Amino acid sequence: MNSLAKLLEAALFASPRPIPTDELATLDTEASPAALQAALDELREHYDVDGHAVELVDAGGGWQILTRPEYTEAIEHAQMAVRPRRLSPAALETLAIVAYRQPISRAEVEEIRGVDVGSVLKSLHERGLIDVVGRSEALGRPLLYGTTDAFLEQFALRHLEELPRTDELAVALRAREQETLAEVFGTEGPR
Amino acid sequence: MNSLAKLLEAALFASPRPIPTDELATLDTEASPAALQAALDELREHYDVDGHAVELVDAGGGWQILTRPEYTEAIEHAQMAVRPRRLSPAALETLAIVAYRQPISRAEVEEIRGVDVGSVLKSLHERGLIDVVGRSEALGRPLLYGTTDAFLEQFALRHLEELPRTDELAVALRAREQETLAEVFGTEGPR
Amino acid sequence: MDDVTTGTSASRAPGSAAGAAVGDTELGFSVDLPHYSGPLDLLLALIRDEKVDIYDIPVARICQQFITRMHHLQLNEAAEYLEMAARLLRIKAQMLLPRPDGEEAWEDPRTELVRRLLEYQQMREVVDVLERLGEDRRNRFARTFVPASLSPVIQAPLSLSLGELLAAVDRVLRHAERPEIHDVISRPIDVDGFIEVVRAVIALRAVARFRDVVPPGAEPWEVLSGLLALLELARRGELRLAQPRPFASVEIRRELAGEAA
Repeated sequence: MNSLAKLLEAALFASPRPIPTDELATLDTEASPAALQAALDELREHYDVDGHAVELVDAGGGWQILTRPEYTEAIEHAQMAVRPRRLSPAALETLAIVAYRQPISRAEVEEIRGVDVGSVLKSLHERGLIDVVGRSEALGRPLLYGTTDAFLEQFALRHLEELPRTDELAVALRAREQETLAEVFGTEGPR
Repeated sequence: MNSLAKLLEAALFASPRPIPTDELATLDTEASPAALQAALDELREHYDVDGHAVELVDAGGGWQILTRPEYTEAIEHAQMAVRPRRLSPAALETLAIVAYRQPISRAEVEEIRGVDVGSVLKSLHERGLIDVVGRSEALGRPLLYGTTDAFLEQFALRHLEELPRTDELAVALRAREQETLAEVFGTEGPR
Repeated sequence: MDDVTTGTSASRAPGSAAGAAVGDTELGFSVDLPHYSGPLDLLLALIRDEKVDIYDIPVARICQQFITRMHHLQLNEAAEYLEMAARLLRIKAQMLLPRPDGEEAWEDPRTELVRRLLEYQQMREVVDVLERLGEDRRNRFARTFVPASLSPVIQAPLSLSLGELLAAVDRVLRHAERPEIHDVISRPIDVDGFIEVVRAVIALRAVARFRDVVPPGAEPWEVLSGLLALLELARRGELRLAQPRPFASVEIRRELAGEAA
């Protein structure tokens, strides 16, 4: 591949969005439109002829490198076979608070946990366990989080009410009392 | 490229994070570990020999396709992607201590650095480089911090053992620290 | 600690000779002076610059340099640097004490400091490694654009049981902080008591100052009581308060008329 084609490959790979042709031109201001088009063609042909699993596509408002559709199924399938991951204690605690106090803002979770929970909320969100369910009327109108259907699915629950003893726990969390779960659950114990 | 190499390319292209070898293995459960390694080698060589702007890197807890450094400036200049900001010396010092002494409390980090580290820990946590991994049994049950997978990725480390062992450093170690290190890198292994 | 605070803040006072001198050198220095990430960093830099043995630090010299550089960098306000300066001064004093004769174990007062410096130095080596690795990785981009519908990502399923979730609830409940409740102890200000103090002071001195009435480091209720006592006595005509110029300390004088009355 020529050097402009390589530069295009790097930029298209690194960009978080498709890049229109006129923006690609800013990568090398000395390259003519014809040279740019030739480099794009070279890159596309390279992926096609050389048998890569990716292809160069002009769609979605610009150029992007995409995985070819025939690999989608294999990747999806692999997802099922991957060794299950456990959540970290920090993520579990945050998830528990969101589950029992939803809708809840990040600041409220932080008040209970005593630490920043930004990255934890982000990863729970990426995992599809929580989602933004609205905005608070409080100052700054912070986002409110709640659990998702995937969360229920994870615990084989039909609806949130099936979470054990929601009210007592919610009250306990709200009051931030240092009661142990045993006291809250009494004889009904969770396990 | 053989079909396994292509499948690996598709999966690696689709992932924003490094993929560990054992997860790649689930893409084709019939492929032997040797075949998987051969396919990874083929893919890496293909990128190197064929003059691609990307390369296959084994770092950050798994395999990842990354752009080569020579294109970074042009891409950033054209505002198609932004490099993460450099960490401050204070943040790096704190991170180094957490990496070697994890799990470690804020007070213990402050003891070594000789300064308050509250805000530094907070920003490292926000950047996802450290996380709360538990609580100490010490007075006040302080939070304990450890490094995350994102830490490994940001420093292109396969695992924590790739950091120089403290007895390899120019400054000699105290016996007690070696014990701590043994605990960190002991049977439990780094995260 | 107190000595250091007073010493440094005095030399920074605007207009004072020492302050001016420091200010001048700052202009020449500030460009080249590196930024230190803490007192240990500064101390280590001094040891390197002065080419002294870390195991045999000339404490008096290093201490002097430390304080001087604190001034140049205007670090006087930073508690961490002050604490280190105080520590160095204490070690310096301990080094001056006569050592016990003979073979008896003499604990070098520098031992703990040396230990901390070595530990810190070691960590700085790791920082260099991290910096190099991080810079290399920073210059490579990973793929960030992953359209979910077209390119599924391998993501491990979760291993998560209800028991784990409830155990997490348990931890949250046990560790959630109790609401902080402060006991407020009312401490009535004692104007009458301070009136007696003021009377005793001005009986002894022709001219007194506020600090003669309220000692430095007094608690707020004492400062308030002292101030109110002075105002009350001035109102009663027992004393006169005067301030020769703005911001000068207030002079307290017996009111001769009041005395006569």
